[in-house]
Amino acid sequence: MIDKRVGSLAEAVADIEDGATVLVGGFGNSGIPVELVHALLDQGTRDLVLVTNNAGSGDSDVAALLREHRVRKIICSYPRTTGSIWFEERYRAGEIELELVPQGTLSERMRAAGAGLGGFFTPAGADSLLAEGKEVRVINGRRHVFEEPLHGDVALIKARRADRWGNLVYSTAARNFGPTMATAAALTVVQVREFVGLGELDPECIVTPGIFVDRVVEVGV
Amino acid sequence: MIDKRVGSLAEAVADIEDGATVLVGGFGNSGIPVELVHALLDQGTRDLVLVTNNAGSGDSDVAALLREHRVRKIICSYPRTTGSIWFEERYRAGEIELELVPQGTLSERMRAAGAGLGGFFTPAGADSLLAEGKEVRVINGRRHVFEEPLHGDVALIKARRADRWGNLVYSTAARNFGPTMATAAALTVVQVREFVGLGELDPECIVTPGIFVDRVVEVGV
Amino acid sequence: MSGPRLSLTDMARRVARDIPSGAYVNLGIGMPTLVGDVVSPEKEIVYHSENGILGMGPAPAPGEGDPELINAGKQPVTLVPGGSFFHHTDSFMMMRGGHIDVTVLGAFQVSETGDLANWATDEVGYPPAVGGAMDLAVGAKRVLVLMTHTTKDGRPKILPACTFPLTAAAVVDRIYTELAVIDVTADGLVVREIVAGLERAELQERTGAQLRFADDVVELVPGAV
Amino acid sequence: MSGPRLSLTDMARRVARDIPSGAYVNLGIGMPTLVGDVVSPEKEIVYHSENGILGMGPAPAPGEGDPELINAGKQPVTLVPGGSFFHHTDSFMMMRGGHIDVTVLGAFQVSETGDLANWATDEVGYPPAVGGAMDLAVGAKRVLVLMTHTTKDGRPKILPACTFPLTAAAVVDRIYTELAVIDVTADGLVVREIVAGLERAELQERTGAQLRFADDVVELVPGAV
Repeated sequence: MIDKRVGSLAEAVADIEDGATVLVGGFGNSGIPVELVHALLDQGTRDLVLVTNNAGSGDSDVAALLREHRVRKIICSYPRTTGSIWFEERYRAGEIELELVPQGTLSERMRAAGAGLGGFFTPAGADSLLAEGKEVRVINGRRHVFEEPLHGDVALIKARRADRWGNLVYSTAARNFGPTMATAAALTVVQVREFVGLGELDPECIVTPGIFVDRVVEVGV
Repeated sequence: MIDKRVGSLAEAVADIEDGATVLVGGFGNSGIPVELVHALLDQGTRDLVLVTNNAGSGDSDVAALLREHRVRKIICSYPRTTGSIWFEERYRAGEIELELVPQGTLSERMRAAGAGLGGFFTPAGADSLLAEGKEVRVINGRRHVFEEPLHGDVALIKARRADRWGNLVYSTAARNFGPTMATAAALTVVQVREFVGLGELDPECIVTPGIFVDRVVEVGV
Repeated sequence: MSGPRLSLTDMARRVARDIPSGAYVNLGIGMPTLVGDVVSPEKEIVYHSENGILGMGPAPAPGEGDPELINAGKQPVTLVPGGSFFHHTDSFMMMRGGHIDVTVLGAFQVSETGDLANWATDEVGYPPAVGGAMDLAVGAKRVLVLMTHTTKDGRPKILPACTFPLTAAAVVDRIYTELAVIDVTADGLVVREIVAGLERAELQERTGAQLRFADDVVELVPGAV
Repeated sequence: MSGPRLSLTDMARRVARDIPSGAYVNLGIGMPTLVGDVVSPEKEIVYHSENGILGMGPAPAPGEGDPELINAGKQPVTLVPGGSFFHHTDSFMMMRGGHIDVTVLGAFQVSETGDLANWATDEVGYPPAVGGAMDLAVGAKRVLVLMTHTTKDGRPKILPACTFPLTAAAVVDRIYTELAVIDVTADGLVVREIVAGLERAELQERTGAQLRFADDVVELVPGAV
C-alpha cells in the first residue's frame, strides 16, 4: 500500500545530508514550512545550499538556519527584507554565498528541473548584471539569457491537506513556490494542516499530484 | 464591466482571418471544441495553420476543415489515427504541410509562448530525425534539442464552466491541451457547457484564470 | 524642493486615469500601491500579485483575514469574487508572457530610451535584491513609472542613460512625476502634461535628458487632478 | 513460428512481476496495455496516462462512464480514488522529468545499446506519427520493452543497431519477448531468462545482436509464468 504519511517531523527530515541543496517554499511569511525547517535545524545538517525566495526574517526558520551557520549558499530573488538581520550579517561577513536570481527565473529554473528540460531562454534579466557570464541570444529581436535547470536534493514545502498518496491542496497565497518545488527535488517533504482519506480530495482540484511527493507530515496548523 | 461572454458561436469566431495560426484543443475525441470548429468552418476562413494533437477523424471538426481545403499546414504529434481519412488524403496528395512534433514538445512549445520564453532545450526527440535542422546541445552528458515557442493567433478550446471574467474549469481528461493553449494565443475563444455567476467557481480550483481568456460561449454540451 | 508640484495622491490619481476598465494590473511595491486606492470605482480592474493572486482586493479589517493571503509587499489582502490562486510559476507566466495589461513601477532612474533602473543602486556592501521586477518590466504590455522627478538631493532621475544597474532596457512607456507626465517615444522623451505654474525651462533643468514638448501640453492643477 | 514460446498473457505476466508495488506506471498503447490486466491485485500501482490522468482505473461498464475520460489509446477508462486530472504540459513534466517509475513500451527494434525504434518504420508515403513516445522514452526511470522477438516474417528485432528511425538512444533497460527476458547492460545484452525448451543457440539465431547469458539463467515455463 502506498502510504507517504510519516509520524513525526524528525522522521520526515532524518536523512537529509550535509551539503544538500534544499528548496524551501514560502514567500514572505506565507507558505513557509516553519515546522519542517525547525526539524531540519534540530537534525543538525550543515553546509546547506538553500533555494528560497527570501532569506528569512527575524529569528525563525530560514533565519535560524543562517544564525546557526548551517547555510553555505543561498539562491534567491529577494534576500533583503524587513528583519533579514541574520542574512545581512552573514553576507557582510562574507560567510555566505549569494546567487541572486529574478523571481520568475528562480521559479522557472526549478520547473525546468522538474520537467526534465535542459534550460531555457528568458528575456528577464537579459539586459542586466544578472546575465553576466551567461549566454545571451537575440530571439525575435529581443535579448534573452540562457538559464539552467535548478534541481533540489530535497524540497520542504507546506500545504493544507494531503491524502496517503501525497496528493496536495494548498491554502490561498501560501501555494506560491510549493507546487513547483515539489517537482524539482529528489525528495519532496510536505507539512500539512490535515490528512484526509484517499478519494476525499476532488480530482479536478488536486494541485500537486502525489507523484511529486515523497513524505507528508501533519502539523495541525 | 468585464464580460467575456458572447452570444453566439458565429460571433465568437467572426474575426478570425485567413492564414491564422489556430490552436485547437482536444486529444482523440476528448475535449475537442467541436461547435467552435464548425463555426469556423461556416465562417469560411482559409489557409489556416492548425496546431492540434491529432489531425481529425471521420468527417467532423478538424477533419471537416481538412476536407474543405481550409488548412495549409498542420502542426501535431499524432496525425494518423483511426479514421484520419481526410488528413491522409490531403497529405498523400501533397496538399498539406505537416510539422510533426513530439507530444510533450508540442505542449511545451505552446507553454513557452504563453510564458514569454524564447525557447528551451529538451531531450525528447534529440536523438531522432525530428531534431534534424535544429540546434542540438549536450547538457549534463545528454543530447538536447532546442525548441522554439509556438504562438497562436487564436486558440479554440473547450471547458466545462466559465464565469463572466473567463475563469475556467474543465471536465476530466477533456482538460488536456486547453489550459496551455489558452496562454499561447493572442485571442482565446472557449466553448463551455455552462456559465456560472462570478464568485461561484472556487478560487482554489480555477484551472485557467480569466486573464488568459478573451471570449466564452455557452453551448450546453 | 520648492515650486509647484503634485501631491502623492494627485500623482496616483493621474496614473489611475490611464488604467482602462477591464485591465489586468500589477502595482509595484511602494508608491505604485497607492494607485489602487484612487482608481475610479466605476472601473472593473483585476489586480495581479506576483505571489499567485489574480483579483486581489483591499486589506482585510484589522484582526480579520487570512495571514497567508498577502500581496507582493507582504501585507494582508483579500480576494474579490472571480479571483483565483495559482502557483508562482504560473504567476510569472502571466507577468513575463505579456498577459498583464499595465504595470506601475517605481524607479531609481529612467533613460530617454525607456531603460529602467529600479532594483539596485551603487551602494556598496549592501546585499542586492531583485524580486519580480525584471520579469514584470520585460513582460507587461504597458510599463508605467511612477516616481519623484529628482532624488532627495535634487539630482535628476530621468537621464540620457541610467547610471544604476539596469532592470531592463527600452521597456518604459510613460513616466509620471510630481512635475510632469512624459512619454518615452521613438523620438525621445515627450512631455504631455506639466504641473500648472512650472516653467518648461525649469522642468528641463530638473531633467537629465532632453525633453520635447507635445503640441498640446496639458496643465496639471495640484489638488484637481 | 514453431517451437516453445510464451503466450501474450505469459509475457504480460512476466512484465507485471517486475513492477513494484507503489510504482507510477505508464503503459504504452497495444501489447503493453495487457500488463495492467495481470498485475497482482495485492500491489498498489498508480497508472499514468499522457492525456492528463494519474490513477487511471479499468474501463467502465458498457454504456457507463464519461466519454471524455479516455486513455492514451483513446479508450474509455475510469479514475480510482486518489486519482487526479491535470493538463497536458503538466502530464509531460511527469513523463519527461523522471517522475514515472516504469514505462512498458512496444517496439519495432531495440539495439544492443538500448536504442529504441518504436515510432516509424521505413514505409514510404505513409504519414508519420510520434505522439508521446519520445518524451516517455527519454524520461521514465525504467524503460521496459515488450515485443515479439522477431518480425512476422522472422527477421530479428533485436539488433546491433536499429535500422528504423530512432525514438531515443540508450534508453531501454530490459526486453521481454515470447522467448526471453534480456537486460541491456553496459557490457551488452544479457539473457536473464529463456523459455523452457529453447536452445540458447536458437535464441541467438533469432537475435541480430550478440547475446551473453547470465550465470543463473532462469527457465520460463509457458502457462506457468
